[in-house]
Amino acid sequence: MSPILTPPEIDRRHRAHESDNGSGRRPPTDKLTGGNGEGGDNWNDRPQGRRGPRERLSQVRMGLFFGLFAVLMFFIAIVSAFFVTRASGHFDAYSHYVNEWLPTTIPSILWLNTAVLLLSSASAEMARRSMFREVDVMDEWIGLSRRTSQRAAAWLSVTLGLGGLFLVGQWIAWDQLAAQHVFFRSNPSSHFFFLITIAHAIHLFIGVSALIAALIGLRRSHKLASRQILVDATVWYWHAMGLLWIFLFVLLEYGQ
Amino acid sequence: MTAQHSRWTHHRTVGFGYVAISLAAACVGTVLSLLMRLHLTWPAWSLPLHGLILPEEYLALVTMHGTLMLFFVLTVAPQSGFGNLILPAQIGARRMAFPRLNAASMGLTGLALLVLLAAFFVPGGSPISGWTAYPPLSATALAGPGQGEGMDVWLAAIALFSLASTLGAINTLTTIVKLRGEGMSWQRLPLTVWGWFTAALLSVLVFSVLLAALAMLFCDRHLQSGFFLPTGDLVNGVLLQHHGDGSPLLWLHLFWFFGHPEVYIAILPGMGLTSMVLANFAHRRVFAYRLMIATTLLIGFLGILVWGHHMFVAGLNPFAGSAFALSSMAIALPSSAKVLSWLATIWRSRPRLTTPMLFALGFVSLFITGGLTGPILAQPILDEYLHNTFFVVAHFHLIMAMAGIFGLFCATYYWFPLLFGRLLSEPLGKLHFAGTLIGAYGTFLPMHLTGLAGEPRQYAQLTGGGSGPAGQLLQTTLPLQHGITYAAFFLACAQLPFLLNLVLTLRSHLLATPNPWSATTMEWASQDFDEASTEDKPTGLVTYRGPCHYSEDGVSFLPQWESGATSTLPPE
Amino acid sequence: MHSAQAIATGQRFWRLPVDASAHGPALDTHLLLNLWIALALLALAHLILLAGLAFRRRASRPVHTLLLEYLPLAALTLLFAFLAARAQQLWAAQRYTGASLTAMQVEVTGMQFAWYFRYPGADAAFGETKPTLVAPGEGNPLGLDPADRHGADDLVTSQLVLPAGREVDLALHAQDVIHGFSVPEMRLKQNAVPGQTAHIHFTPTQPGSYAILCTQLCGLGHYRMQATMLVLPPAAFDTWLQAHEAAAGKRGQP
Amino acid sequence: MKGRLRTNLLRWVWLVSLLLLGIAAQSFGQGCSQCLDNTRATPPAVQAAYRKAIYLLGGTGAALFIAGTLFIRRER
Repeated sequence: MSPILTPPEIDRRHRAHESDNGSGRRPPTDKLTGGNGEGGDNWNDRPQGRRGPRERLSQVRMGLFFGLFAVLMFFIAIVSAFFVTRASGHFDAYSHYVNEWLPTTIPSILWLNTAVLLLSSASAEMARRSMFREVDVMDEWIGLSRRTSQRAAAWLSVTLGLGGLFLVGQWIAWDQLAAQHVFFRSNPSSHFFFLITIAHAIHLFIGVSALIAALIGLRRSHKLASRQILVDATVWYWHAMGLLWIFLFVLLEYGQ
Repeated sequence: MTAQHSRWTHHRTVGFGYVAISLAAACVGTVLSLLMRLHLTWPAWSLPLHGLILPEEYLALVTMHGTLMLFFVLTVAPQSGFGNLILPAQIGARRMAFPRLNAASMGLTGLALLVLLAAFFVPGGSPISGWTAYPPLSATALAGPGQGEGMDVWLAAIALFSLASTLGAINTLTTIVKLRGEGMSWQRLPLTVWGWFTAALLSVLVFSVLLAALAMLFCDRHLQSGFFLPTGDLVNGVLLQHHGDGSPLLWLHLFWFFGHPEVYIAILPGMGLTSMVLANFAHRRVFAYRLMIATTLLIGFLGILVWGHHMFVAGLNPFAGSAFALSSMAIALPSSAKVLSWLATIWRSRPRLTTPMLFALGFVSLFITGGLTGPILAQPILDEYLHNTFFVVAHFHLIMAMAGIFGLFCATYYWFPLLFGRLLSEPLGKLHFAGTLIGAYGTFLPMHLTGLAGEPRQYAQLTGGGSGPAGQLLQTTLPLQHGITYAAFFLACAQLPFLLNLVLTLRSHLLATPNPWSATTMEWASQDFDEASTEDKPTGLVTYRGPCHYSEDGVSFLPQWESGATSTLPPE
Repeated sequence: MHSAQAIATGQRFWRLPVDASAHGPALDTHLLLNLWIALALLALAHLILLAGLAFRRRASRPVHTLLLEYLPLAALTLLFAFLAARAQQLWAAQRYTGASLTAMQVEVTGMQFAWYFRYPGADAAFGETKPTLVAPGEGNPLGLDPADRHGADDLVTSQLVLPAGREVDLALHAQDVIHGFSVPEMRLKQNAVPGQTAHIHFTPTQPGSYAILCTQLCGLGHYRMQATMLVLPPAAFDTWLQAHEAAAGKRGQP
Repeated sequence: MKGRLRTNLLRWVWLVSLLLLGIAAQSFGQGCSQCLDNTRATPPAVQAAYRKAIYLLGGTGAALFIAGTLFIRRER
């Protein structure tokens, strides 16, 4: 084989173990720093720009945002089908162009639901912010108090309540429509109304589950960073679902 | 996340899981295709323990072959399989961003495969509407056997698969964006990583569109909606009862919005790997490296905007056809740029013709051959003649299926020493390469001719259609079809040396040297820090430069992980 | 081997089918041009590939990005642009405008697994069809409405008979699932999608009988969904049409 | 380095868009205001809806693709 510029094997082996080769020649470099109980805590070993507990947070956020891309595309696909179906019709026996689309009357409770969802987003944001308030974080880090988590838990419970209220409100809306004999299968417009609201409700249900998980996590997890991540990711997801709902609501209210 | 990861969420375990899934799917899919060839050539041949292959059974074979190969082999193996096995090490990381999510999406993919295979055993058998599942054929159980429960099972399997792929792609993207090791700036990423990145980005964007379409099709099937069904549709003497003036065209749009990027998801990782392997064995930097990054992204980007070229004769507005034709033609340019760069990379480089290099060269050859018919099919007026003929079958099998498989074999031979510490046998590998190349060309080149003769695809039988002009037209290609069947069997048999090679090598005790190919990318440094370890510690590796640093004479090289003067090497 | 025999006996399976339509020759020319270009590029690329491998002496690394990458790329761009432009011209000529008003009107209906063709009869108007009236067993596969007087003289056949040299405007329908209407010898293909009408127009030039195939997977009988297109000299066509319309008219009268 | 990639990318975008424009202009010179044939039975409103849907779907996809590639550039 060709001569290579790589240093000989022994050198590489040596360097790989130089952090702790037991000879006492070097001080151990993987001493515990940090304090939030993260694994592999020696941030000096980490590449520039990714030292510290925020690294995992930003990873999770990034993953979440890519996931939200997918969620957005899911709804965009349905909405583009919505536009096409709204315009489509057929020629009847007398060569008249018939469009079966009968705009679904949006139950007025949806306005209330929207307000509830906005409120829940605000309370979620309060929870998120309280997880990152510096003074409290320091306190909790040192072990003086668990104030951040207590505050966040309170706000998250409010969010959970409001989120549940929203889902109940959606249920009432479907119920009201059913009372008017508007079902999924009634009309092209109602297909879309139910498809969109139910798909959104499923996504919101995932959000509710995440809230519950976050609440459990706040109680159970010993690591501040993990609790921050849980709350942060849940809240960003919650915001995104709120924003998505406003878009869908406007579409259903004014776009039919 | 703890310092100690479970073996089950280790990226290599997950990667091997994905590879196992696609290997199983590939075996089943190959058997199905051989049955199709047998039936097409000898319609009177009866399958042992089963009997004659009925037309609907032939279509079930078509559907399952397409679904298995496209979803579970060409999407899973390069992207999820080798992506998980190699990607973290190649960017200087020890793990994927979300190991547990990763294991979960692998499990979901496996579940999807099991659900799909269950379609063989439900009443009515597996669906017969092809992997594209155009409604109304796919929207009602009345349309034929297999369109009842078989179709429902298919929908469930593909929905699971979409979910799993989206989750897997999120993981890949986050890993590439966030977990790159120190010094691994985005220009230093190997082209393989760019391929995985672009493919993952496409997956995130399009699989959810497929999921939405599947949900709507499910509503059409069971909830009497009419998203894809027109008014007054009479199937099998029964007027479909549903509300709304939907249109099958809507499904075509949504499906191909997914379907076209899907083929790029299948092939982009292969393109990236080919670039790196060619450079590695030619001992040269990939020619016009940054242009290669740009073209990878551009192919992905344009891939989102060309779906209409599957619909030129499907009832699309002819202007839309023109627009899609132009965007499709535009893809020929970045693809040509890639081919030019590959040719320039190996030009007079006296490369080492090892098995992975041969498969990479085969990839280039197949990519050229299959790719050149792409612009032909992108012209609506020619597609009017060639649409849904064997010409199209030849085109996509060469460029996507065969090139994709060559990419996979290249990956297997190239990374085998990294994964198992042993080199696959070279003589057997070369035999495998020669057989596969001859088989691939022998099978799919003649299909161009039968396509030009006007023979449509997805026909359960080419004879017995009567003595009219249609029957005569179909029969003219029969001699060629015989040849194709022999070649297909030859192609399948050509895989035996590979299996033998795997068994012999895994049983041998000859260990490979740490970097047997003199590679420059980061994954080969990883043997220093015990890649198989489940401990979540930083690798301690630093990337000092881009990949493929070789001296002018190609004798010496400088891997990415070595500090050291680059001054002996020419500037990039 | 059969293929070897076929080549030896000179069976011309690699030829395009007969070209019997007015727009066909231009399409064929363009297709062949494309195929030759593709073949030439294929040969060229493989030649470069193999030559690059065959040289025993290593050359210094190619550095002229402009020369090696952008120049060929510019040439290819021009080539592809030319092909695309030419294809657009042909496509536009065929599809952007409708059939002339004097074109013969024929309605084509695809259903699992047959093609039916309907001529409007003497009144030049198609009668209404209703899906509820469809009864293939009773000789009414299209569901012609007997109450519609336009439909009384409509002629429904299972063979598409056309005069040579006259433009034809086909209105494609599908009753159940998507079908693909394809006549290789006419260089014609268009899907018939249920719920919508697709028009396609062409002029057959050579008398003869040609294959009509279904090219969109439509169910288990897809492979046998075939019909015949019979192109007759104008005089023979007139005789055929009159004879059949007379028969259809008799049937239509109560 | 970054600059050169950007120049390369830009050059590509220009090349492709020029090509597209050139050919599109060519095809629109064919007197295509009728668009009669295949779409005779499809009312303009439906065609417009399809167009809108295509723009929406393709546009969102393309925008998100670009956003995704920007992520990787933003991170170091």
